[in-house]
Amino acid sequence: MKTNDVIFQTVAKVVFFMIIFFAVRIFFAGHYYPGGGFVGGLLTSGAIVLLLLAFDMKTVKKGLPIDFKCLIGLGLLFGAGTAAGSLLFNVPFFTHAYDYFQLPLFGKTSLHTAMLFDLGVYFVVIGVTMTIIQTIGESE
Amino acid sequence: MTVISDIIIVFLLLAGAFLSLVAAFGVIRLPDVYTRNHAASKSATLGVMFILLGTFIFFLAKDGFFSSRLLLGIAFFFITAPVAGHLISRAAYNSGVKMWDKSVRDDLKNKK
Amino acid sequence: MIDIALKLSLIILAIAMLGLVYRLVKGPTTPDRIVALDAMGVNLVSIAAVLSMILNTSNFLDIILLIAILAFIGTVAYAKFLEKGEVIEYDRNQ
Amino acid sequence: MSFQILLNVFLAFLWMFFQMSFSARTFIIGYLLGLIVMIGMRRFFRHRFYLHRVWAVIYLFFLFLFELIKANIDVLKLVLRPKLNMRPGIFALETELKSDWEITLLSNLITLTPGTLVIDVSDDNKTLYIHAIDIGEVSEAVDSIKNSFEKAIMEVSRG
Amino acid sequence: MEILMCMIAGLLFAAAVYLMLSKSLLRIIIGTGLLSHGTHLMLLTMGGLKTGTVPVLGENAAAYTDPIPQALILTAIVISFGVTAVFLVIAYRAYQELGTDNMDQLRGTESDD
Amino acid sequence: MSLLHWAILAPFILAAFVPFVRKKAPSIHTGWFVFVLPVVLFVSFLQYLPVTMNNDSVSKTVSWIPSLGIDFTAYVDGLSLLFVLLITGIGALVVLYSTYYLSKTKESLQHFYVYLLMFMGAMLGVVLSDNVITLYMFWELTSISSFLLIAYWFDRDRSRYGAMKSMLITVFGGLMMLGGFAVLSIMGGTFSIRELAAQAPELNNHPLFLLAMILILLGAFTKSAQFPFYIWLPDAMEAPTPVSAYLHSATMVKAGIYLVARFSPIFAFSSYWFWIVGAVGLFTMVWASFNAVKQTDLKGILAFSTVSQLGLIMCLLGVSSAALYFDSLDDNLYTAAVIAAVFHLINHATFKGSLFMVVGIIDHETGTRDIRRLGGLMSLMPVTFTLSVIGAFSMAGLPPFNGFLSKEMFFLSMVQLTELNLFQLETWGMLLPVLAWIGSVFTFIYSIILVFNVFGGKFQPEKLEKKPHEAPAGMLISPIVLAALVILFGLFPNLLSYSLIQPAAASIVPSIIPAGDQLYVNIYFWHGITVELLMTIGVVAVGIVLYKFLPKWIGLYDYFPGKVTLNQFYNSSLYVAERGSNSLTKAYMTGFIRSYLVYIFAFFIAILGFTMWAKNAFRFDASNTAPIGFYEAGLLVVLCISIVTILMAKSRLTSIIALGAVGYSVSLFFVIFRAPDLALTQLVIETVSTALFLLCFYHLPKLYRHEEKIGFQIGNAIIAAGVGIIVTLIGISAHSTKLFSSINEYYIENTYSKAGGENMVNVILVDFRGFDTLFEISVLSVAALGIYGLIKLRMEKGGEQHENK
Amino acid sequence: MINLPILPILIPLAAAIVLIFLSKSVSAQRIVSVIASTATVISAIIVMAKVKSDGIQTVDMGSWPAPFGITLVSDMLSILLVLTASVITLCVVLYSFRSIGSGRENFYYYPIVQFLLLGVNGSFTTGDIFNLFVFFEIMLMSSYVLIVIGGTKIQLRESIKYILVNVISSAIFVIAVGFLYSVTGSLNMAHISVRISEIGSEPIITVLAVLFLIVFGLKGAIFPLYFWLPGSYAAPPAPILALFGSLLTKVGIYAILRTYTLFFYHDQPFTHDILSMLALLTIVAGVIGALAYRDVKQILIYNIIIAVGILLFGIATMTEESIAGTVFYLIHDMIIKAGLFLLGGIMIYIAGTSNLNKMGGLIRQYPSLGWTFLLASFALAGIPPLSGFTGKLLIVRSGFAESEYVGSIIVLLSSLAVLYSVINLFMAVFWKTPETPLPDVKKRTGLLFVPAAALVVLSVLYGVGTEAVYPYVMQAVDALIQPEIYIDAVLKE
Repeated sequence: MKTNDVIFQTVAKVVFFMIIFFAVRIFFAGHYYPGGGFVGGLLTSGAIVLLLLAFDMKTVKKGLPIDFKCLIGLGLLFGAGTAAGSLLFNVPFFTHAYDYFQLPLFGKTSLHTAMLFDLGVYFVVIGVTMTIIQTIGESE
Repeated sequence: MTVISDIIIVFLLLAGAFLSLVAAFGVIRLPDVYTRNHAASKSATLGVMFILLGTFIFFLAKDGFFSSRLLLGIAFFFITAPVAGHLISRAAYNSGVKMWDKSVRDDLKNKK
Repeated sequence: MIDIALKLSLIILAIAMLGLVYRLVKGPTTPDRIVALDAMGVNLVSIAAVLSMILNTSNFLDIILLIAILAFIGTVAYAKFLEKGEVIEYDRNQ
Repeated sequence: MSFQILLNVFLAFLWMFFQMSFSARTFIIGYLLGLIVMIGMRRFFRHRFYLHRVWAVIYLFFLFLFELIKANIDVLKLVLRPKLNMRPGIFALETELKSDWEITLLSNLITLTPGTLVIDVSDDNKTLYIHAIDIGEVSEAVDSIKNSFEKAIMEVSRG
Repeated sequence: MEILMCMIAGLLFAAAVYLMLSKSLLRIIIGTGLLSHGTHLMLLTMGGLKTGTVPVLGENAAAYTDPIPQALILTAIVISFGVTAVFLVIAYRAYQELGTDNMDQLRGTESDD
Repeated sequence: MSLLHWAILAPFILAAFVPFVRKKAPSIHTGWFVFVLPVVLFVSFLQYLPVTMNNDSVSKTVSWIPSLGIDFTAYVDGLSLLFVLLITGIGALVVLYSTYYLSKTKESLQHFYVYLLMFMGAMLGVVLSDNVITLYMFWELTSISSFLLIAYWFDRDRSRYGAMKSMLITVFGGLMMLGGFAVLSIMGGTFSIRELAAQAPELNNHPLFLLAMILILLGAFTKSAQFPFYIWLPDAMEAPTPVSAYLHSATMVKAGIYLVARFSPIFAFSSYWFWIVGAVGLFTMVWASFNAVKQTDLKGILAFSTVSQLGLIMCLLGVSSAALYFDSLDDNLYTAAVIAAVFHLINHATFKGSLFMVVGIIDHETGTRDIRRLGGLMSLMPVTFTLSVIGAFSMAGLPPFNGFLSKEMFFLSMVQLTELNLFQLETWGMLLPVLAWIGSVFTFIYSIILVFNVFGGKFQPEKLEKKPHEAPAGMLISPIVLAALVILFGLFPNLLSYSLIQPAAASIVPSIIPAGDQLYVNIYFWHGITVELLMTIGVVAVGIVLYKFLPKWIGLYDYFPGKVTLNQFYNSSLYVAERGSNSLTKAYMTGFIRSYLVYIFAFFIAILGFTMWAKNAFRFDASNTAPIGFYEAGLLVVLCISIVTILMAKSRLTSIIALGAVGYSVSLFFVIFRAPDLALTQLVIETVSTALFLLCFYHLPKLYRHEEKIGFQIGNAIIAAGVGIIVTLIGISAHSTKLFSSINEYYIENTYSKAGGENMVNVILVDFRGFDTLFEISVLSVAALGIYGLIKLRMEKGGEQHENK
Repeated sequence: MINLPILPILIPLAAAIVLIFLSKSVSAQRIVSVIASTATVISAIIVMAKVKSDGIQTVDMGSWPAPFGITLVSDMLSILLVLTASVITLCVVLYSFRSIGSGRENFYYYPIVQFLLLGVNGSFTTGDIFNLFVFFEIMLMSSYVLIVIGGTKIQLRESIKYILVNVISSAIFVIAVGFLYSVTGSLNMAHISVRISEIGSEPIITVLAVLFLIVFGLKGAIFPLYFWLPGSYAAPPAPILALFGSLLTKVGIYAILRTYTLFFYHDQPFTHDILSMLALLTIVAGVIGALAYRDVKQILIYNIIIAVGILLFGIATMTEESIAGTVFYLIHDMIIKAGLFLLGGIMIYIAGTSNLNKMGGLIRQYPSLGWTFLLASFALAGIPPLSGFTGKLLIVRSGFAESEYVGSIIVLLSSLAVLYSVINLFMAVFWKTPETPLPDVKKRTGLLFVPAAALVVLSVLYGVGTEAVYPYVMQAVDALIQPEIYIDAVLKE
């Protein structure tokens, strides 16, 4: 049945950004605080799900034209690529490297290849959850 | 300073907890889903906001830790709680849950 | 003082939780359960906050927001499920 | 309004360049300075100055908070009263508010205030259906909502 | 506490097994969910409980809780989530195709096809 | 690779070319190409005669798997050479015969000759191998080629039945033999027969000796169709007649004889050997000859007669072990048994080969082999008749054919045994000659039947499918050659004595021959009036009488109920095996997942419970545990309530919500037990899972409990409780036996300094054990892709299902 | 290159990732799959050569020293199995081109096959018990998907059982790892071995050994735990079945072999008695099943169980010779099972049914198929010089040497049953006159036949060339019999 979801939709737009920001924070904090790519990814897809709930599949697809299955591939590519990067340096697979850099605006920041790996996890998780949800949603 | 903050924290905590209890009590006691929803969406929300505020002050006072996440949490509740209540009631109504038999009026029945 | 208050509020919250569980189990209608569940989510946030004070660590603060988010999404999803029978519509204008 | 905020931000950056410092602190100082300058120049803007609206928001917020607490006390009373003597019901409320934002805000506020809970919105966004826990004085309730919330919101959005 | 947790894990296992032995597909899947909860709790217990603070550095603590079981559980949680998802979808499709969620009607011996 | 190896491999190599030849030259009978090979081999192996006559041997080795002591050692001594000559000689004749027997247009000759060559090579391999493993390899290959040959006309049910039967029984024997070889090699530490034989005295005292012997004898008995394994041989007669002549009378079935002979040096000291081999052989002989009489199919008669004759040889080989107890060679009467065995082996090959070919001719010319339909062919097929008389009389043991000589020697050995004080012969000894005599009487009878029921009596052309006439000359060549040999060996037995029999016998009983000495074999036609001659006369007399009154007593066979025959046993055991396992399988492979789970969990409970009990593994040590706080207690209550709710729930939504409650309680446990990452993850995952549950189960029907009976539920509950208790007990024990400190110290120390992080769990996940995580997300990816495919791809509605029916 | 052992895992992973992106183009997927599988085979060969010359190769993931990080250990056993698995996968991929159907090809069949290979190779290679779990899971997850992909009724029905059983086994696996961690405080298998040997035989270790036996036994389909297998394996089409039949159960067996030689060897009288008893029961159960059905798939599937029993018996005997036999037989069985299932798939494809009673007479139109199948059948039954023989001989011999007479004879007799079942199958499919005459038009099976026949040829070569394989196998056995070799290589002490 058709309902007027104006309240929900309006709020969802706001909350979406809140969740996304929170997710990104959780993702970046992973190495130092609880969190990480996995939870971050799940939260991000949670945000997308919220949009899906408030609107519908068609609208969201138009707004976010991403093939989530390719996102899975991309994530795996990040993950495996980061790990395989060590092959180039002839150090054991999965050897991470990190250093501290002075960056404008951010200040002293550690850049860590593990972060790239975590990014892979993040993408995969988004891809996986969204693929599942979309597929089931479309199955009607 | 610590004493004052302690008092504030204790107050907020207990008030929050009490409100939550009231909400729960309301949810148990009130007769139909709409009225229960009143209890849940108001008291529980305020209760949790009190407690979060207390926590915020707790960490601020103890560690000097300014937890933006707590503030964010409060804001989040502020925004979402009424929407959740609204959606639940609407869902209940649309799925045909009857109102309490002492209810007196239903304008929604003849919705355009 | 704070310790006592913390424990006390935890107990109160736990009692509130049990009350909600009663409503959850009892029903009688599904929306009643959803109301209870929503309230439980909110309550859970309170409990997590109190617990993080008891454990005296800020590491759980993320969880608080997380629970809030999830509870909201969950409630919304349940409500929508109840109302429309499906959680995600393909095209709502049909 | 957005123009004003942008201008303010621009001023803040300008300040940062002058100061050759790119920290958040400098930005805030720049912003405040810009604000002061803009207050001084406010009559040159075609619209009302945006700080006015900020004030309206703050007002709304406190109104809201106040109502919220009141609502809780009401619920408290209701729940703790040994006998349930209340007359719940759903009534319709015509609103003058138009945009999605406004309606959302209004219904959120209504939901958080004493004894009322928005159940549905009509398809043309003109009528809110509100469940009241004690429907005794509907007209009173409608009036109070119209007077306090709707006005406050209009203050924010239309200003 | 550890002893108690072992018992709880055992209880979860028992409940899971009981559900799995029933005839309704949904109960079976719920059983697998309980099973994974049981394993995770058991794994956590095996690392020892509450022997230190949260395994995040900078908490000025003398001892930390064993982080290894936590990492293992995390992996296990994710994996069991994947399995549950696949299982659910298969159940859903099976119901669509076969028209029942009663395991008795889902028997089908090897020879008939 | 020596010439010997090439000789063994030559048939295989030629076999590879046969299909090619068949294709390229369809107008020439493929048999002619094949014929060359056995002839060449026969001639070339004749060159070894001087060597073996000197009691020397030749051995050449090619390594195959030297690391395991498995080498391809070709070894020629008297015994092998005898067999090689038989194989190639008869082989040549059979191939020659087959060129006339099998039509080059109608039959798929390429298959026939490939199989035949395969067999020939395999048989050469068996008799020339010194290594038991290669011997076994060729042994099985003979079984396989026999299988293929029997099933040559595979359209016929009986062919396939016979093929399977022969295969099963002979492979069974082969496998047992392999076991025996394995045991022998454990005892002797080598796979080489000669090296094993050299250690014979030590092996005799080994505890595994008897096992090895029995296992190896099983191989020999099955191959040589001894009682009770003979049943495959009559059914093997479904093969084309040349095959029957070659494999199933002259060569393959003699592989068992060869094996017994070959292993005599190792085993023959044992009284078990004497009794088992002797008794089985003798009994087989009597039993088979008795059964042969009632057969109506000519090839059936020949099959049983083959069994019987094989029994005879087997018996001789068995009793020959008595000879080993006498040191001096000169007055050792018991070597006669060995010599008789070898001699009869040759004789049997000649007369039985010719008889098979004769039967083949009859079959070919009349279209039937049923003696009830045949008769009076004497005048129509005179040559064939003559040949069959020669063969049959030799078989019956009548002079002047070679069968007479060996039969006499057989009687002689049997009679001599009664005088022996060995192996408890004093009690049972008398049975031997008596049984031997009875067997011979029946042998005589069926031989007579073979000749006179076919060629004598009344000609019944109406029962025949075609008009019989004498066979073409080419077809007669082979039987004539064999018949000639029958007479030749009968008249001049000593042609063979020095060249073949003596070296072969010497290889069987090497231990009684002193170094530098030789076994002397001299076979006389006339011994004077001896016991054995009297026995022969008795055989003839009684035999003729019985033959005359055959219709009077043939009813005797009806007293042997058909149901208890060995064939019935074979059939019904196969039937039982298939049916029984089918119904057994149906009984436990119910298709109910519940049954499988019950088996699994029952096993889980039983074996772990047993282990815990047997090893006394339960430990309880509460000293190192954390105290129980009150929030934990509260949480536990919530958890338990939720679990109970799930168990009791009647609606699916309730169960799903309760499951969610369990999940959230678990995540609160994670909070309490200081695992923030886990708590975060668990919370999110729980929510997503719950959402998935709802998504999927919207489409499912209401949860109803399918009228589960109370007994069903109690059973489930007991199993469930068992599993829970076991898990708990092991958990407590494992926790109470923390024997080592954990490796986690390293992580705690290095998280910041080496991995540049602070959240240990996350650092472990992405760095220390990031490898796990990489594959964990792969698991997720597979799941997602799978779900996508699962929902989108519906094969049964579209095409694409050729394989999924 | 110090990262060699990772290659047989990394290449399939990389291929799978690429294939995910290529889901739209079937032909590109095929090309990439073949290239990747070939590359995997080549890399495995390179690693094997390296292991042969330099001994066990290890890689400490992330440069974290051995007991702390995850260590990949390519000893000879691992790499031999990896090589075999890769070769089989290559053949199956080739076979799939014409048999799997474009539906499945479009829906991620190829990447999932690569994931499966990755899981299998990883399970063979890893030196960390929890990592083993992860690899098991990826293998299982791929198998869940493969078993159900296509979504036919029987697939759906059977996959539920399959998943349920495996979920249980995974759960037990996790808690078993937890218990082991609690007792020994380590996850690295070599390290666990060191620690266990310090305390000798502790009762709880025995209990854990049995627990792990259940876990791996569920995967490997040993006696009371195999019931799920026949039904589940019958569901998917032939190439997938070939992968399952040849790889999945063998991973379970490998895990038993590894754990029972590396660290659960302190209470042999108890554990190995249980093992050998279960082994024999498994054989008997397999034989009963193989005799019971008149269905191509079922007969072959029950033969898997028989082989599992034989392998388990070899492990239970636990002498150098029996372990050598087990390794020989393990590799043989992987190859020949894959070949047989592929051949069986062709037969089913031609006949349109897998019911023996409805088949027949194929030999006239498809002689090479028939003879190849017969050859494979003999290899399966262990007729020398084909591949099954050496392993079986060694197992039987060591069984006799260890006074396991009954067991050895059962193993021997099982060959007979195997032979009977497959020859029966052969006769019914190829020789028997079919009830309905076959159509005159011959179906094109060339592309299907080549990979299947290649496997059979490989098996023959493996049997005849036992001597060439022998030093490799013995190197594998050395590391199994003397855990110190393995431990030293991993912990580098």
